[in-house]
Amino acid sequence: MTTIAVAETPLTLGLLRLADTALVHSHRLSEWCGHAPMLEEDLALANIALDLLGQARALYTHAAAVEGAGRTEDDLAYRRDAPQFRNVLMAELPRGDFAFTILRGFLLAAHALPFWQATAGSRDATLAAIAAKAEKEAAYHVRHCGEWVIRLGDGTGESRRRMLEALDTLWPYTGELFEVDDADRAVIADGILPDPAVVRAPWDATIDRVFAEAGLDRPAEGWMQSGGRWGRHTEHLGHLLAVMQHLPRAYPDATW
Amino acid sequence: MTTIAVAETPLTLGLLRLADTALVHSHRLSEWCGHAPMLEEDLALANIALDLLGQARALYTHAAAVEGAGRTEDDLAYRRDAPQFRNVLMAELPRGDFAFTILRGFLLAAHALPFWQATAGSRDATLAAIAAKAEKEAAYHVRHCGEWVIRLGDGTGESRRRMLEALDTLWPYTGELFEVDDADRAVIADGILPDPAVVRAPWDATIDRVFAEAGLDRPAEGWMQSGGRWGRHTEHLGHLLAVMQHLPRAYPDATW
Amino acid sequence: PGRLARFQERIDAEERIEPNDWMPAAYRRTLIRQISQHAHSEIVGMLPEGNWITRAPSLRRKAALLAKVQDEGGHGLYLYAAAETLGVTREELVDQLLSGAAKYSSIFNYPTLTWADIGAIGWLVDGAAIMNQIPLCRTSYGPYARAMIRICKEESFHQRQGYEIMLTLCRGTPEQKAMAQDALNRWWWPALMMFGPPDSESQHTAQSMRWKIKRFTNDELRQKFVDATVPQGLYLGLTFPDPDLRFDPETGHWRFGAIDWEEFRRVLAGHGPCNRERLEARRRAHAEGAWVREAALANAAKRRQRTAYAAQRIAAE
Amino acid sequence: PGRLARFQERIDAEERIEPNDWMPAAYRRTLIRQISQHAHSEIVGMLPEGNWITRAPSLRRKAALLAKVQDEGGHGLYLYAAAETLGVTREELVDQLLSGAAKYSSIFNYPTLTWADIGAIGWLVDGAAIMNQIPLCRTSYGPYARAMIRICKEESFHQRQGYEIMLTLCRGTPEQKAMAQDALNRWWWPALMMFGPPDSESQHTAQSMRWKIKRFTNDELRQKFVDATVPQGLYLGLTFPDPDLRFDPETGHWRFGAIDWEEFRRVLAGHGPCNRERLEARRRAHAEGAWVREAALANAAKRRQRTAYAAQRIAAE
Repeated sequence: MTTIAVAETPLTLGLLRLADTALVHSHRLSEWCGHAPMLEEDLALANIALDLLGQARALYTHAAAVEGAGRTEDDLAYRRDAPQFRNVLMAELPRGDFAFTILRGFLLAAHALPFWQATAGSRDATLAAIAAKAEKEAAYHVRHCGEWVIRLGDGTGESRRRMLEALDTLWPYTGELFEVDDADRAVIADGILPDPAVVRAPWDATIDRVFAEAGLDRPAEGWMQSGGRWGRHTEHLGHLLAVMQHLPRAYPDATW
Repeated sequence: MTTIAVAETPLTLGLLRLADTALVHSHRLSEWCGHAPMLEEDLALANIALDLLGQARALYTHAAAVEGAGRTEDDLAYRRDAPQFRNVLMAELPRGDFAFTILRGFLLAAHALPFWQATAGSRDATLAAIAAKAEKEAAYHVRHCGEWVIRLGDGTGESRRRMLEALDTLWPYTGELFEVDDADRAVIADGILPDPAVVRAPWDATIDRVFAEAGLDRPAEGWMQSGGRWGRHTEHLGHLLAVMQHLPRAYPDATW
Repeated sequence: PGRLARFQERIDAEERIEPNDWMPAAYRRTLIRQISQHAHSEIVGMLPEGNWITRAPSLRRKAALLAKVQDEGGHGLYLYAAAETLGVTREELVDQLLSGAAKYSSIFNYPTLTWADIGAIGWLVDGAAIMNQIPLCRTSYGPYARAMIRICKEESFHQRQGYEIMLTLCRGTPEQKAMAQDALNRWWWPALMMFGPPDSESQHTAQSMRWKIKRFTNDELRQKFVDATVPQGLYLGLTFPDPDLRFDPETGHWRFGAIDWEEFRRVLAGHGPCNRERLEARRRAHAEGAWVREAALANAAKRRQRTAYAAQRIAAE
Repeated sequence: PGRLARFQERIDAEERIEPNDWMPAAYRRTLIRQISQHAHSEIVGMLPEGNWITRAPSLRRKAALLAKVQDEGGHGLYLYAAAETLGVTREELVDQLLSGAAKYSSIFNYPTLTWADIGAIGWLVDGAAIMNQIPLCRTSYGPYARAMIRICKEESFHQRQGYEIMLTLCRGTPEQKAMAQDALNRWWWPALMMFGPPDSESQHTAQSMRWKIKRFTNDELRQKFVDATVPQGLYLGLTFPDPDLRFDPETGHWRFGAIDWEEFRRVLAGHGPCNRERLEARRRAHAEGAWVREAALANAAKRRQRTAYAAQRIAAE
């Protein structure tokens, strides 16, 4: 069998949501490798992609241990189909232009930084350790992407136009970062993952600070896209996974 | 096992070369569906893609019967990896713009028409029947794509520039259409497939006639790309197959 | 006033109105809106299904899907042609679509997430379309009615194909069956919404019925669809995502639960999962194809010029 | 003339030449050509390996590959910086690459067709690069030598990683072993060509040796590489695609068959499988990134202006 079904508990689901978001976002960033607007950004985007990939690996390994079915990080990454993925939709949207990539990186990192800060106090010691490392990485991602949001927002007419277009596309995907369902409530109550409410104020502050410098207006809080965290994705994720999973699917008996 | 190995004889190899070229070219054409420059071309490109898909299916089914290992058209299409594919390289190059697509369609059809005409006299009755149908289809492809080569070559400055660029890219891939190796020689000697030498004069005539009307100069016969017919592809085929084969690979026990 | 009465008499007598016949401006406007909306739906509808052509799981299914999406493009063509008989150009209609001024069926703002969605769209979406369209084969405007006859024939073929995909999945592996159930869960309610708002809120129904543009109300068609579809779903062994669904032995109808019209209005207002992407895909195709259309025009002009020049020379000789 | 003799004396005494030191124009030219060619190779070399990042078969391999390609970008940066100490700008060098005026290593004009190619590139291509580069750690130009020390350390790590991928494949399933063999078949001869034309035909060798830019000839390095690599390949259980390959017990060297220099010249002249695509990929990235670079400059100018204005105000108060 090349496609597996994970028995989801609130904890494994919570971990998969984080791991899948990190992996899928890392994948999109890695698509830039060798094609960035300048060599320094080839390196920087690869850096962020590597940080996220590292986070995904640690989270998958932990999820597999919690599940206790003898699975590995690779089983979780390569042997689930799109409806089993739990990432937020924003992470899977196609690569887009540099403005889109940078703004997505910024929005996700502005959430990740306070999220990991709060998770560093998790009652789950493994998760707390992952969070302590991820927090430092997220701080760098906020800095790097935030600087570029400012440069592009307050750069040329074209860079501003592209940044506004990216903002218009991406903003409806930010709501998902703060959703809470029953599974979330269970792990929040257990002191394992933080309540998104805790993340909201520092997120607002980061967004407002950078947008102010970039000369961007924060969009009104309107209708928000939703679904990734419970497996209802965009049409893009299936194509991404088809490419990503091809080798282990084609040679299910091999180790690499 | 999700990846199979076909025992290639000169005949199965010859059939796979034709089938893979038709399938992969059909795939590239089908990528236009819903995205063509005008609705009439959405229909026309889908038509050509359907013709080629039909040819591929008949050829795979025949190849499977000749192999006699109980395989189906789908086994051959979905369970071989890129190095086992035998299509000419031209077919797998990325979709490109409309000029590229049209010129590729024209070049391949200008070869296919006399090729299938000659194959209609094959000593292999199944192949002869496939050829008789494919010949009519190829005649339509030559007409449709040829008309567009003329329109774009003798249209605006931009359409001409794009057509010249497409010609520059595609011409080095035409040599492969006329290659002959030992396997080819064996089936030619058996009267099963035609000698490419027979195809050359009508190909030249079609190219010259359409290029003259389009105001295009035929490129000098220089160095030619090669490799697809013996499994050495471009970097693009692997990505195409990853997408195309995803479902049967992910659910190897399912029928659809 | 006399003309209007005579027009209504013709309608009442089930005569077909043809392009050169006199017709009320509002009749013309209503038809242009309805036919072009229908045409746009066919065109936008190519996108969600087109998303699976390169990933169809067998060559037979791939050929059927490609042919189906091509048929939809063909329907778009007939319908634009029918609308053009009313005095608009295709360019105007396409511009209305791309600017967001014209609507298309909201169902196409939902994504196709698994292969089962291709089955569900054929079964449910084409099934609902047919319910809407069969009465349109007798609609009062001739060119529209004739286009619909051709379209209905193809749609019912697509509907059977879709159902057959669902049947194959439901008789397949447990994962395939789960895929089919998940697709039904996602497409059922949007399919019911395809018939439009309830009669109590429908703006256009009464006048369209009088003009025999429509022959059944939204709610009548929706009920017909439910009655036809529920037994098919039960035969597949699937569960409809509606706890209130039950057979009413007195009326012979299947009663269904309350439709979430809030979702309907939200998606119509642009806030569906794919509204933005669908329009962007159409705009991109149109923009990226501009140079091709210009080249075709330029070439045609050159050819005309050459022909005229040759004719002049012959005349002069 | 006196300067020239003193320069050669310093070289002979194994002193490092530094940016502000006097150097012959030809020495400077040779170094710029060689360092920038090396930098371009690192940049173009990101493409064939980058092609497999999204398809790496395990997360561990994906992370290693992404880090490796990133390292190559880093090497490109050091090397451009080393070249800049000689009085050219990175922009000039990049323009030379994009216009086709500057060369890059021809090995990157071959495609990566299976995962085994990632192993083969690490093992063979990085292996050959290291053979070339270890002597460059002692090259006469200081900034170049220092860049090479750092690069060599990372390259040898990449080489071990590549060999480890090959080892895993060769100990894996029969298909994996076949993949590894196929990769060796395709990469072996191009790897041997990486050392450049035979000494008998090499244009630059003699002068470069005198200036201690080079310390071994092409043929010497090629032989070192073959001697180091053949036993590794045999340990993998692979067959080299060279029927003439045999161990010469008298000299202790592995003797190899004739290299197809015709292929080498053809690929160098632009007729390799991927020359066109590699340059196009670089050109596209450069062109599509233009607006980003402009925005960064515009923003920097605005910030400078604001700082200057603020400083003025403070001064005025």
